[in-house]
Amino acid sequence: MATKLVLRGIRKEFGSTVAVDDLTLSVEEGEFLSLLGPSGCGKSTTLAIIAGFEAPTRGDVIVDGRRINDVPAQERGIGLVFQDYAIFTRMSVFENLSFGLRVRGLGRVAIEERVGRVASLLHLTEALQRPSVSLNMSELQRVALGRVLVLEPPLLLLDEPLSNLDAAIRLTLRTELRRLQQELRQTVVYVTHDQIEAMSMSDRIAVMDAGRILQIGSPMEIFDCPQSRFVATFIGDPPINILPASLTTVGGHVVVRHGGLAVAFNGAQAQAALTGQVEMAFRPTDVVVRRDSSSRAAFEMVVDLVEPLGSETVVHLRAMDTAIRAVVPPAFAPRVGERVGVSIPAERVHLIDAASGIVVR
Amino acid sequence: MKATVAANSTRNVEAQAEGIRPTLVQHIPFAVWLIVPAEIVLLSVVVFPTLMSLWLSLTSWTPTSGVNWWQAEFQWLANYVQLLFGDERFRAALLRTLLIVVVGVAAEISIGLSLALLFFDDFPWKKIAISAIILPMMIVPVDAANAFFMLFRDVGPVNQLVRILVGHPVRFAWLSDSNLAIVPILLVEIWQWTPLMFLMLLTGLMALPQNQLRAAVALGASRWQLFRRIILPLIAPVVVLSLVIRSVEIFKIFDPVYILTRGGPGTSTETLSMWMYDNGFVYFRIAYVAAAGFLVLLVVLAYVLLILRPLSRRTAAER
Amino acid sequence: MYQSSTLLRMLKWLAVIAAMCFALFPIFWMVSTSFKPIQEWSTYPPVWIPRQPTLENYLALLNPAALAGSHSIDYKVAETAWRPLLNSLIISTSATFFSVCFGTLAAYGVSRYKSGGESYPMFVLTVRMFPPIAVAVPMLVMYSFLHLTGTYVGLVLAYTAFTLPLSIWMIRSFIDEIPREIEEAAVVYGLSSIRAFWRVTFPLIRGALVATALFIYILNWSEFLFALSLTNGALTTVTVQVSNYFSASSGQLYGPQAALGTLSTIPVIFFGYLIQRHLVRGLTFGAIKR
Amino acid sequence: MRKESKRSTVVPEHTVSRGDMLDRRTFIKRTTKGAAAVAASTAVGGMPWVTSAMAAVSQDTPDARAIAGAKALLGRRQVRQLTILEPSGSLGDIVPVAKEWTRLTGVEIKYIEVPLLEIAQRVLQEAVARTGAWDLALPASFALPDIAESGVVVDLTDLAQKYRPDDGVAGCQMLYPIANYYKGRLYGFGTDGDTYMMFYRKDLLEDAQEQTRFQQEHGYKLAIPETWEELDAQVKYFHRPDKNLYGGALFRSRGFIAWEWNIRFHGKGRWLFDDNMKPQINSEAGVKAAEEMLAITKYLDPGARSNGLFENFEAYGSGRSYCNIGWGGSQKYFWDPKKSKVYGKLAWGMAPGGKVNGKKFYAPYFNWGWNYVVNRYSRAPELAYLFAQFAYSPKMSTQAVRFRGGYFDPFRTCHYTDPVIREIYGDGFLAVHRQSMTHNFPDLYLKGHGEYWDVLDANLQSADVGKKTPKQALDETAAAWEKITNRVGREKQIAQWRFVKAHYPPELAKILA
Amino acid sequence: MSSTGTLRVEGLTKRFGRTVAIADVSFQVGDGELFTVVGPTNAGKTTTLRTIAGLETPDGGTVFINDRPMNAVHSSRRKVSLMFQNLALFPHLSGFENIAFPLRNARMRREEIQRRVEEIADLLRIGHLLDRLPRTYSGGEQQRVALARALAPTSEVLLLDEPLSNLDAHIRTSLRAELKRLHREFGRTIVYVTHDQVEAMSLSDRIAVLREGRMQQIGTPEEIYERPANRFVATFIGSPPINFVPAAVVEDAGGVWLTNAWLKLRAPAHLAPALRQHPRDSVLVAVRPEDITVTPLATGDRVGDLTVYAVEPLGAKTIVDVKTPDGNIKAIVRRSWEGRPNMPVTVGVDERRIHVLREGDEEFLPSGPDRAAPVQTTSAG
Repeated sequence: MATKLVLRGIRKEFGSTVAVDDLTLSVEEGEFLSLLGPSGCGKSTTLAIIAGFEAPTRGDVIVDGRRINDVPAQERGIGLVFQDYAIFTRMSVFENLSFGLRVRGLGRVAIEERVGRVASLLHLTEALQRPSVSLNMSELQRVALGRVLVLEPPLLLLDEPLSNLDAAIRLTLRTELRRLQQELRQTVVYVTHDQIEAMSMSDRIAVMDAGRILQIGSPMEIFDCPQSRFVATFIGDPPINILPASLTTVGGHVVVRHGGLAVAFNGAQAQAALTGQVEMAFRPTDVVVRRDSSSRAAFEMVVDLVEPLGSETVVHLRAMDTAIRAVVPPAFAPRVGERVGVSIPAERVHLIDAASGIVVR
Repeated sequence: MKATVAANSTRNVEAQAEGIRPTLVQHIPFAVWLIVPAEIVLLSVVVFPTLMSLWLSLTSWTPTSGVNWWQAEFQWLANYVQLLFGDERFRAALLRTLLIVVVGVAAEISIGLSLALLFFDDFPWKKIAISAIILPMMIVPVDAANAFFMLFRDVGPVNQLVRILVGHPVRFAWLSDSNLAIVPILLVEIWQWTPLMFLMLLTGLMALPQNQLRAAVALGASRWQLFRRIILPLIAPVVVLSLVIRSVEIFKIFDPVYILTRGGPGTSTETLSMWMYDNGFVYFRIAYVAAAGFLVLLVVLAYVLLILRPLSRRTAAER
Repeated sequence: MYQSSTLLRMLKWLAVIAAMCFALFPIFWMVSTSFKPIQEWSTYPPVWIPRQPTLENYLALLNPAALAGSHSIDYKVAETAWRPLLNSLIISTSATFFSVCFGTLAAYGVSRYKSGGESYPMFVLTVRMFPPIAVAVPMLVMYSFLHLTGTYVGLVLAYTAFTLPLSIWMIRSFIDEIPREIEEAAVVYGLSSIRAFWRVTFPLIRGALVATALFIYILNWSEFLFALSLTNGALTTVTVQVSNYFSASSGQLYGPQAALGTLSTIPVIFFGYLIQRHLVRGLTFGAIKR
Repeated sequence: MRKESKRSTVVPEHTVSRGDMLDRRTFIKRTTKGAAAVAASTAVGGMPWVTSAMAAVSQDTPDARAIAGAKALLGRRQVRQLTILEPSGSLGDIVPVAKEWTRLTGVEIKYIEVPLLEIAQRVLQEAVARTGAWDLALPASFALPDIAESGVVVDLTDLAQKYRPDDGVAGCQMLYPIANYYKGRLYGFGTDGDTYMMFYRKDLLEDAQEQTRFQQEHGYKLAIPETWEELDAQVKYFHRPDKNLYGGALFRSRGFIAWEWNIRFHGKGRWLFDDNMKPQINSEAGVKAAEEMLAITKYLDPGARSNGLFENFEAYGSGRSYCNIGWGGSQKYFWDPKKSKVYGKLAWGMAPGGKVNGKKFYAPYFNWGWNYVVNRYSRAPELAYLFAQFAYSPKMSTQAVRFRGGYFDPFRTCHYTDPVIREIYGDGFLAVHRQSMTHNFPDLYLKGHGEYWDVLDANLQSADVGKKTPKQALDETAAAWEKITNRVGREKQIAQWRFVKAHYPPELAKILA
Repeated sequence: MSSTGTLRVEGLTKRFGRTVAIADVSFQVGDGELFTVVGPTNAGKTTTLRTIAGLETPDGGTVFINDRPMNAVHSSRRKVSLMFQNLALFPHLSGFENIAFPLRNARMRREEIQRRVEEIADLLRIGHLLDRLPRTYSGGEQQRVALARALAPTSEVLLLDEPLSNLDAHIRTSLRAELKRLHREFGRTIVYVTHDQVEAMSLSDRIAVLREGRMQQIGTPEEIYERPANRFVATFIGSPPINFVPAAVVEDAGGVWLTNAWLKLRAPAHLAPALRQHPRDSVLVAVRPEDITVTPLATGDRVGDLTVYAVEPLGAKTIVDVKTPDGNIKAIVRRSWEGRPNMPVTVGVDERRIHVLREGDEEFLPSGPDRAAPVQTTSAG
């Protein structure tokens, strides 16, 4: 039932602007792959190309080894869920769910049976006869999904399906959606700009920017080993700290320094990065903050701002012109103006080539 | 009565300017104040003559009788009775007008919709084609009717075109054959106002939620299914609106009839307005025409409400 | 959204071309006739493109003196087309001005304050439903008392009244599109309600008002019935002048008539294209939610 | 040829011409500025254009009196302008007169032009509108009863007594004055001799071959038809559409069709109403007239059902029909070699009649004409009257009729001798026209004429296009006429009907039943 | 340079037709305080704000600014600034004119306006936007200009309606911090409306939680998070939301226990007295995700038969959905936590940090003062 999707050298131009640039990607059977990127990065265009609403300027769309560039959208049989759900507003829930079956001319009994199954899967059985305009956001989302699932599509494309939902529901549906995919073992391409969604749901994430895929990998790969400044910044909340830094070699060690903040690597590790301007990048969650600021390894910083978030607290720290964010447990309860000691484990620091934005370590 | 409210509201506006927050009750007059100028115009130009018409419709007044209208002989509903039960020509004009409304509006909307669907997709020179197609609605109706008069004369180009099509000379008497004369009249209306329908419906189509259409396509809908099940229900409000706007206007159809046939041959193209013009301005049976005017208003109102009812019901449901 | 086959594309093209021909042919005929000498007005078979194009028809309208010596048209008209053109200009412009001014105020009231109640817009619309001809005679009576027959004021008043409903409906749909919060922001930041409208809402709908004005202008410019019945000949508008070259039963002077038709259409088309975009927005009266 | 003296006897007593001297004296007595009047008359007499036959018989002519009167009035009042509501196409006839008037009095003439068939409505609208926007109007003669009844125009009888429009017109009698009166009062000055004329193609009519063939087919000579039966036979005979020749260009269009039927009906020897105003139109004679009329529709010019006046001119002027019906205005077009291909190829006849008691007779018909009327709401009714009298006067009306592009036709005896007019119309035509003018029967001058006629017209057209049988059409018309009569007031209508009947040419009146 | 003021709202009620938007809402905002009104959609937050601004006329209650009743004062005279959710920038005015708009209406001198606008623009780093029209701005830029317009006048109360909604996550995070810093520098009195509890928590001096027009709780972020007044507040604040686990109250020699098929907790000291009054009652135990530990089976103390439902790595931490016989519960675990769906696990709960309510109740059982703070560590990771 699941399908393998391959995109090969896809390029899409709108007039003089290039929306998608030489995009090659393969989605394995039963895989949940996220296209993650900021708005305008070309991820929705890619989706439209897969669905058949846009013809690629160049390149092939291949499903299970078959090139489908010339297959019209209505014959591709690809399930597509839109960001705005695109529920047929003039129809009831049942009519929405059964639409795909009705246009295929299925019998009433078969339709009712299949719709019934999907409705119960998505907890929509009670709502079947309601007009779609009366639904709330989460119901709409489920109808949009059900409308597609009822056709048992081998390939499911989801375009920001959670972005219109309230935080709490989003959290629940995130889990449900992933669960459902794992049960149905469907191949899913999921488009989102929300890195938390991508992280939490995907088998693999393809991070896109300006029409190109910058990195593909499992969520933890992407999180731990970003290959570029863009990926590093885009993933993680609060965002990664990036500081311009200087490199000095002290004995067998390379020391990366920004103001008073220094991290020492052993030479081999930093070999590649010895030339040019570099930046050091580390996640707020990797910053070690101590009340005791006199520790040898710690750099003394002042608490500038405290943002309690409940389960954790974000503190903004400052020393001279150095400003970083750190995440501390709520019980740490720092106060503004307090002096703290800060250290960063070397293995948690990435070095970025300032000119190219490529992560060199 | 509304004028006095207006005076209050002016004070209210000053009160607002002084920074005193008006209460809800004080708020209403400001609202009324805004519609006062429009009301004055409507009251003076429309409402007075309407009331006078109402009075006249209950009398037997005619300006050629030499009696002042307010002294006219009161005769209750005699005019209405006569219109409804004794005037074959009026009834025929009413039915004919209804026919023109139904045929004209149906043609305008269906052609307009077809064209709009045709223009839904992009193609080269689309803008120019649109400009050409909407040109007729900008022609002064009297000029349009004149142009059609020229076209449909029996020595006119339409017969010439038919001749080219059928291969031998024809002399359809478009304007003087009682069976044909309605054709040019309908055609002017259709020619002139289909562009408006086209434009409204095209705008409607363009404003449709694109993703619903895409969703339907992705779910496998064919062109026809897409149109029938998705597009049509979605643009229904625009269609109904077009329907109402055009119907109301066609009900009053006058210029083309006046110019093309003056209601002839015989009375075979006499519409309500033409009938009223003849009775009012030729026979000067003004009281009688006034009564007819009210009957027509009732018919139009009933028609409009009938059409609008499902729409407003749905809007209510959506709220 | 769908890919079309070549055949289908060709059919579509044919349909578009057919529609264009249907739309343009009568206009072509009018313009063509306006350049025909009298001999070609109504010969059979008809003359499609004037064989001897002439400006006589236009001269007959605008400057008959220049025709002296030419016998092609020995038809004299009581007045040149200048006066009717000027009359139409004055009347249409003033009526449009008032219609849009009063319409804006009323539309603002309806949109923001529900002025006149929920059914007020519908009530206003019934004005458009009443056959104008049925009120024409009472209006004539009223006008004769007020000495308004055949005056600019009389026609301007009538036109204003009968276009007001459309003004109100169109402008209302424009105002509805402006977020209420923008006005409220102006109020919060120190303006009275009226000044908030004037300083903030008005500049925002200015373009739309121009569009409405031009649409109303077209209606006024094309109006025939009131111009015919409320002036009693004392004031001739373009439409009446056009019909003066004509009467279904007495024959007509096709050439000058077509020439005046062409002349009177040009400004409308010119304005029409200026406002095309706004026009459709207004004409949907907000039925299309965006 | 004349019976004009006889005809004029039917005109109410007080309008009949009196002795010149007496009138002149009265006039001078009544006028405060007699000297000025005389001076004005002299000036007129001295004008170079006064060349017509009847010119300057006396200085005391109607036009001179009008000018003198106007000057007298102008001395007291500041009216510098008169406005005429005129039917489109008549301007050319009015302008020469108006220019002269302006030259003599200093009063400018302005015009309001309205479509030909709508002038009566516009005049009637004034009854409601009361604008005073125009001082004079030129409605069709048949609309005068309605217009007079509405009170919108001034009863000119007293003014006429004061200014004596018919004094000093010796040798230039008005041939058809009855349309100036309604119920014995003067309301307007006729200014157009609109008698219905027949046009035949002389080249075909006198063609020897055709003559022989026709004689063979019909057993009688091919000549100007005297009855409709003969005319119909010729129409059918000459109808050769394959050779681009049609039997006739007679009207079958709205506003015209009833006229032809009316002549045919008279040709059957019946009055439109009996003495109680009961319509006789749906009698056997009426139905027969309609049937005969509709039977030849298919032999007519293909545009017959839609041709208006000018289209008819073009159609017949192109030479594609054998015969035509029309007025002097038609002749002006056909007799213009620049426009018409039938110039020089025409023969004319009076409108055919019928055969009653074995005796054939013509039924010439006066069916249109324009009358100057004075607006009651005018600011200067008397001045307006004076202009009307001026324009109606022998001298000025000759000027008007002379205009080739207009449709004012001869209506005074002296018009027929004017060289310019003879040049324009041709002597052949004028002879028949004059004859027709002196024998023609009048339109239905009743209140509600518009409505009576419109109903008849619409019904006949319906019958023509096959929507109704002639019998049905006429029955329905008769029923409608009864309603109109009842609504207007039967007694009033009977009185006027008697008046109209009294003005029928006696030889025709004798025949009608 | 800025004036500040206090705001007091007493018994505010507003109805639209038959629906009640807010009912009897009262609160007080001190001079220079940043006060947040948080709640889900239709909680009445915006209505509250609009009523304070004078754009809605209350059906009951009074708004006081600096202890002056404001009900009869027109919006334009209330000396409040309102930043609308849709920003309501004047589209036809440049950035400069937008910001200067309130100043011009206040008849400020030309040079002073110039100075003031530039000052604000500097502060918000929007100097480059001043000459441009709003439609050329990005979302974040629009937000800043709208904020600048709200900050520019010397209003006594600043009302901000969802000022950060519709922004991308990263921009929102940084603008949030910026706003907080700005507030600290200016010390203006701010009423801040949001539906995002994270924003409310991170920004506010105090938070008011509103639901369906009714006030649920007012307190500092810590109070609201640690001691939610009722079930709604507990659920609404915190992400992932608090877990509710049904249990029965059992008292034995060992003390008071909260038990069900898979969980057995000793009631903490601060709850024990209250629980003793409800022996054998069905209760719901509320546990924050961060207070749950999940351990693969066969290690640690076994509490019940549970499996992993889903694992959601978030980078620095991971959320584990555990399937229990009573529904799923979510726990936050360390990032390196290894687990797959359907894997059997056990869970542990930090019982010192639980809340309890009786089934059917909305309010939590009262707890004593000795509730433990979260475990203090030096750092995550």
